Amino acid sequence: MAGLEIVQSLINGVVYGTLLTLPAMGLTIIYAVLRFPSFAVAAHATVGAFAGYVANAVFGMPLLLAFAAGFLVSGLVGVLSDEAALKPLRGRGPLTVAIASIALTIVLENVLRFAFGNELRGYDVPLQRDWMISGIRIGPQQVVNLVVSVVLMLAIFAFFKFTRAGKAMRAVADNPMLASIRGVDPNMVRRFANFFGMALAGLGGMLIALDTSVNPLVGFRIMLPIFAAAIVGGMGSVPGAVVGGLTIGIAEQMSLLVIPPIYRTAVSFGVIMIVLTIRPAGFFGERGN
Amino acid sequence: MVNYLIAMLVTVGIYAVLALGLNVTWGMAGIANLGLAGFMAVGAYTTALVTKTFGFSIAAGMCLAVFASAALGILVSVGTLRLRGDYLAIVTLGFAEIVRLIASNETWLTNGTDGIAGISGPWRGQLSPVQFNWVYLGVTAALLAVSLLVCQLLARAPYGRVLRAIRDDETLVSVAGKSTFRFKLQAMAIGAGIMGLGGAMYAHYISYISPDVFRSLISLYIFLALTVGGTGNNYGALFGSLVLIALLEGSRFVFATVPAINAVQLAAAREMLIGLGLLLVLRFAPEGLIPERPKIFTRAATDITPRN
Amino acid sequence: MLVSSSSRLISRRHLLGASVLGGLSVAILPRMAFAEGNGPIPIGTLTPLTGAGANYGGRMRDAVAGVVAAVNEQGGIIGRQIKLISEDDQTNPEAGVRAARKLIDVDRVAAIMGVWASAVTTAVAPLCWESGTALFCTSGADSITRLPHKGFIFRTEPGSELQAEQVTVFMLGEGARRLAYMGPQTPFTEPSIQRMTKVATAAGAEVASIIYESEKASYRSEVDKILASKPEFIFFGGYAPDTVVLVKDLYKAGYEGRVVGPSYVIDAEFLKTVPNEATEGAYVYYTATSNETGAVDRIKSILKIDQPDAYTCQTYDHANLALLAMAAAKEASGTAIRDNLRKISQGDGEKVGFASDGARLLEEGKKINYEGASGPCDFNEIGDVTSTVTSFNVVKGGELLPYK
Amino acid sequence: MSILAVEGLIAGYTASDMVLKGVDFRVEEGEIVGVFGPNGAGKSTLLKAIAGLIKPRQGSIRTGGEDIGGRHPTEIAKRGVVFVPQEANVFNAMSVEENLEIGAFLHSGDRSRIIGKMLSRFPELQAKRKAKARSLSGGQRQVLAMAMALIVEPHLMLLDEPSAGLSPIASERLLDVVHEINRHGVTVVLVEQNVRAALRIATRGYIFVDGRNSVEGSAHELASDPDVRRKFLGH
Repeated sequence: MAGLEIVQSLINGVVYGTLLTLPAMGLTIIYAVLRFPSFAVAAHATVGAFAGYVANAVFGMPLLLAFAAGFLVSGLVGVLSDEAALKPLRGRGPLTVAIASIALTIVLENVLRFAFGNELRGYDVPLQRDWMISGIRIGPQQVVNLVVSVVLMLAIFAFFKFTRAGKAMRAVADNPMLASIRGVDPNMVRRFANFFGMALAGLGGMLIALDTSVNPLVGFRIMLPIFAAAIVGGMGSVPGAVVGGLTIGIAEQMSLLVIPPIYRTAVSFGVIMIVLTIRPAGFFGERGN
Repeated sequence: MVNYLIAMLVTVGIYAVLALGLNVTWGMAGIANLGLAGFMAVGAYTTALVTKTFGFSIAAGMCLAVFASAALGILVSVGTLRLRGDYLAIVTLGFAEIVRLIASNETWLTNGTDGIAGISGPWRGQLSPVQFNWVYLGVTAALLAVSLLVCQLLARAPYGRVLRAIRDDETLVSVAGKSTFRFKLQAMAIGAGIMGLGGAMYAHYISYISPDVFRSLISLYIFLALTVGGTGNNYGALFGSLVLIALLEGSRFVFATVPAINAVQLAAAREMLIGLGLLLVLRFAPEGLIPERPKIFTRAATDITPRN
Repeated sequence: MLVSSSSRLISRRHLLGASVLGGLSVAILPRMAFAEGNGPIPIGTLTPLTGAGANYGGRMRDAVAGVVAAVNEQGGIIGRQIKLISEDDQTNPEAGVRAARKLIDVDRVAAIMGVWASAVTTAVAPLCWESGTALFCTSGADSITRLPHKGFIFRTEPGSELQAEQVTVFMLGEGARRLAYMGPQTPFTEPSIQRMTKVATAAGAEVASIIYESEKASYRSEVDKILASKPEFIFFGGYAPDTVVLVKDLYKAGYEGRVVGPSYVIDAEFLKTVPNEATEGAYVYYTATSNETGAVDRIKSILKIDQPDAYTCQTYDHANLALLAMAAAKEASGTAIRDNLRKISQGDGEKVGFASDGARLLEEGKKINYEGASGPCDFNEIGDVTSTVTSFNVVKGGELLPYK
Repeated sequence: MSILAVEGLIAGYTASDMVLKGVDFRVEEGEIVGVFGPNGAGKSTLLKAIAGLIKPRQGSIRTGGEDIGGRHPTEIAKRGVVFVPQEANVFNAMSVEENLEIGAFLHSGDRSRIIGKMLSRFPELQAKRKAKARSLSGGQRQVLAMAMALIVEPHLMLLDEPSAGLSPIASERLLDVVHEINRHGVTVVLVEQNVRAALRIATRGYIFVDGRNSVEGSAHELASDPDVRRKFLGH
């Protein structure tokens, strides 16, 4: 029985962790190219959740189309808000931009509040019971989440490895000055990274809203854990975001076997401290101090 | 009305002390400490507990608050200062959340989410509320002056120059044979101590503290105040706090005249304004309204990326 | 460029500082004029419009605004119009105190209404009792009315321990023997669990409980942990945003037992948010909602909603109680409210559910007894409402149907 | 017409501090022009200004009759003027082959063919084509940096101290590579500390002092100028 409990808790961790991976991938892609931790991923997760809600519950689109809407809208908002608010601050140090991204988050959250109010909303999709497989339960939606995360991770990995645009992004991440004199326009690449990163955050926000509800604070439910995930995996590394997300997810859920649930956030930060003590740049981080 | 203005001036004073603490860590030493709410909480809880439970005087409580926060600052630093700046920012943000969780859940010590009510204030019993407000304005002014003095001495001393040098180019300083770690550790201790003082001042003024006071929003407000005023400049911390409160409070009056949108939209618009305010200052007055000092190269020269 | 512009920065700074302060005083001064005297009577709301409690505060404030508009239309109270000033407490005591200062010292409101979070109520309470402002709250912490508040606090949320007891009795009465409590850490969490355990143990039943961390995206392991005790009935002690997640996670985990939660959690909005299959059969308890005097109908027409939640009902009552107490005193002040509230809220007078109706009767020299949307609104000596849980609904197909 | 003509160039990193205080500089088709001078004289700054990394305050930078001063680096690269910085001149986290692919980013033709050609031209890169650039030796890294720049078939290559930090043998070899590149029809501007070695391959040279070009002459003239000999050649 105790063994089963541990396995179940591990699975819960994987399930929760997959919720974190998409926004964490978004965060890490933006970090890789723009070199600052964007707190605005939380707000863009919320933007995605609302965009999906409007598509699904207002316009009656099926969930798959709603996902596309969440992805596109949050990506576009990501590009526009970056151009307007953060781009002029580049070159003033990553922390200044990071703090500006917190301010941007407040602005976006309140734009949504202004437009939609504080009510809780839900998608027009039925809930499914979990499957029971020899005493272990797994949720269909969560399996979909996991598959989506892994497929997207592989797709992103392949994109970076094999496509021209992906290599251009890596080049800018590696050395923006050299990239610009070799004909890769860093601004285009930054825009693209912003679009893609915030779109992933928006998609993640939709998945979270499926499990929770749509409201102006939905992105904040995962803000600290996704940062924890990205750091543990190594900021800037896409596989790192996935491994980090799963690590944080598993640690938070399994910790409930031994400590009271009120300290889940503390567990995330305990994990960060342990991982960074052993590997100062996280599991897959390339740059040290 | 006068009473309200005094109360807001006291709030400005408390914010200014917090901003001075932040200026030591972030402004002078460049440590990205987003854990302000946590240090403030420790200061507030320390003085609340020792004055209420053990009958310490308010002065003793405040001193202990400073020491407790400073000690915690050292403890946090030992674990985190070697981290990269951006990692440090997130870890300290998490630290503040953990302090709030402990304050919420360790009921035996902190009275949990009920919070601690009835914290004493200087001569509160003997004075009318208005008189108390005046007295506390005096107390705040005095404590602010002391903090400002300490910070000014710190900034002018060779020590302050080392801190700024660490901020501007840490490698250079460590090459010069100084232990940057020790300097940063001290800056964290001093900064955290001042933040703890701010928390203690808050506790004795409002007379009630609870974990919800110490959400990360307050850290952001103080960052906003310092940035607006001028990061690195002690007077900037003071002036920025004044502007922040004028913005936070003034927006109530301005928005009250806006017709045709509902209360939630008004509240949303007010918060939007705060966020926009920070963005605009960062954009158009990057050195704050009172710049630290005219800088010629330090930042621009290290930025070799082409103009966008 | 940086050097040459420093003088410009200074002048810009002066300009900005001057304009901020100047704008502030220009905005403040004209409103001082009608704070006292025979102008409109100022009353205030301090509800959460942003932050964790935000999904309640908007409607709470609108309920008060609706009462004020309706009363003004019927000629106001004691010959004066009512002016409502609304502030946002951001669900944060620090912001709440600043907002309350402004309401008390600048607007000179007679009453502050709709304070929701216990921490905000406790933080602003001293300002209210020191300045003689009546404070109406919907907060759950039982410690609030035990503050030395000199009679200025009125709490319309029934005592949480008593609620827990009555809900426990209900669950036991439904035949459940293994009960569970799931809630975040709030001032009333531990007292509720203790009371629940006491009542259940006396009846030979068992109680399992989990205190979870608020604002998480998933509670799968918390749910597993509580399900390990094989509960037959689960009592939700948290607020709507977290309970939505819990209900969904319980459904996914295959939980077939029953659940019960307060009407401010499982309301029409909640039922729209969560798919019907997960809420089917959920029980909802009400604290003495009564439509005897037409109060609930009035809220429905003010806010254009079918099922007002408990907090909205309570703030509707806050406004009516405050206005009636001032009408009874023929004086607009917090002290008048404190000293006259019980004269209009309880006793054997004529039952009324709306301030203007009551004010007319008072003018005719009749005694009244306000019976509001959230119940009879009778208060004990420390300002606690004496009403308790009176009815239960059950959810069928996403609709709330009367149960007991 | 000169392949590059710089006139009266004033430029710097910040508004208040002009590193280049009025530079006149000319490069003819097919030359290797050496740029020498003490540290801080503005040699690298000149190359960055030509490459578009620094905006000129005053003066003109012309190539093929067109003023390119202040243009975006990418546009300048498209006009066949390529810059190889002294440091951080390869993409460390990418493989040799991927570096060359980024080099070919602007190339409109068959990229894999031109990359293949480049790899066969530099066998030391061929052997390490899958290795990450950060694992290369100093000399190999410089070769990669130049190969990356050559891939777009430029007219003019600006080299900033390619031999810095290399052993004397490696640095000789590298300058041979530069010479070889020049013989394939690429005009070269070469900033060098090692004046003696540079003069071996250069056709002409400039000596910079304090943000201005002070001495100009053919490689032979410079090598025989007593002042230059004393200051830069050690006798």
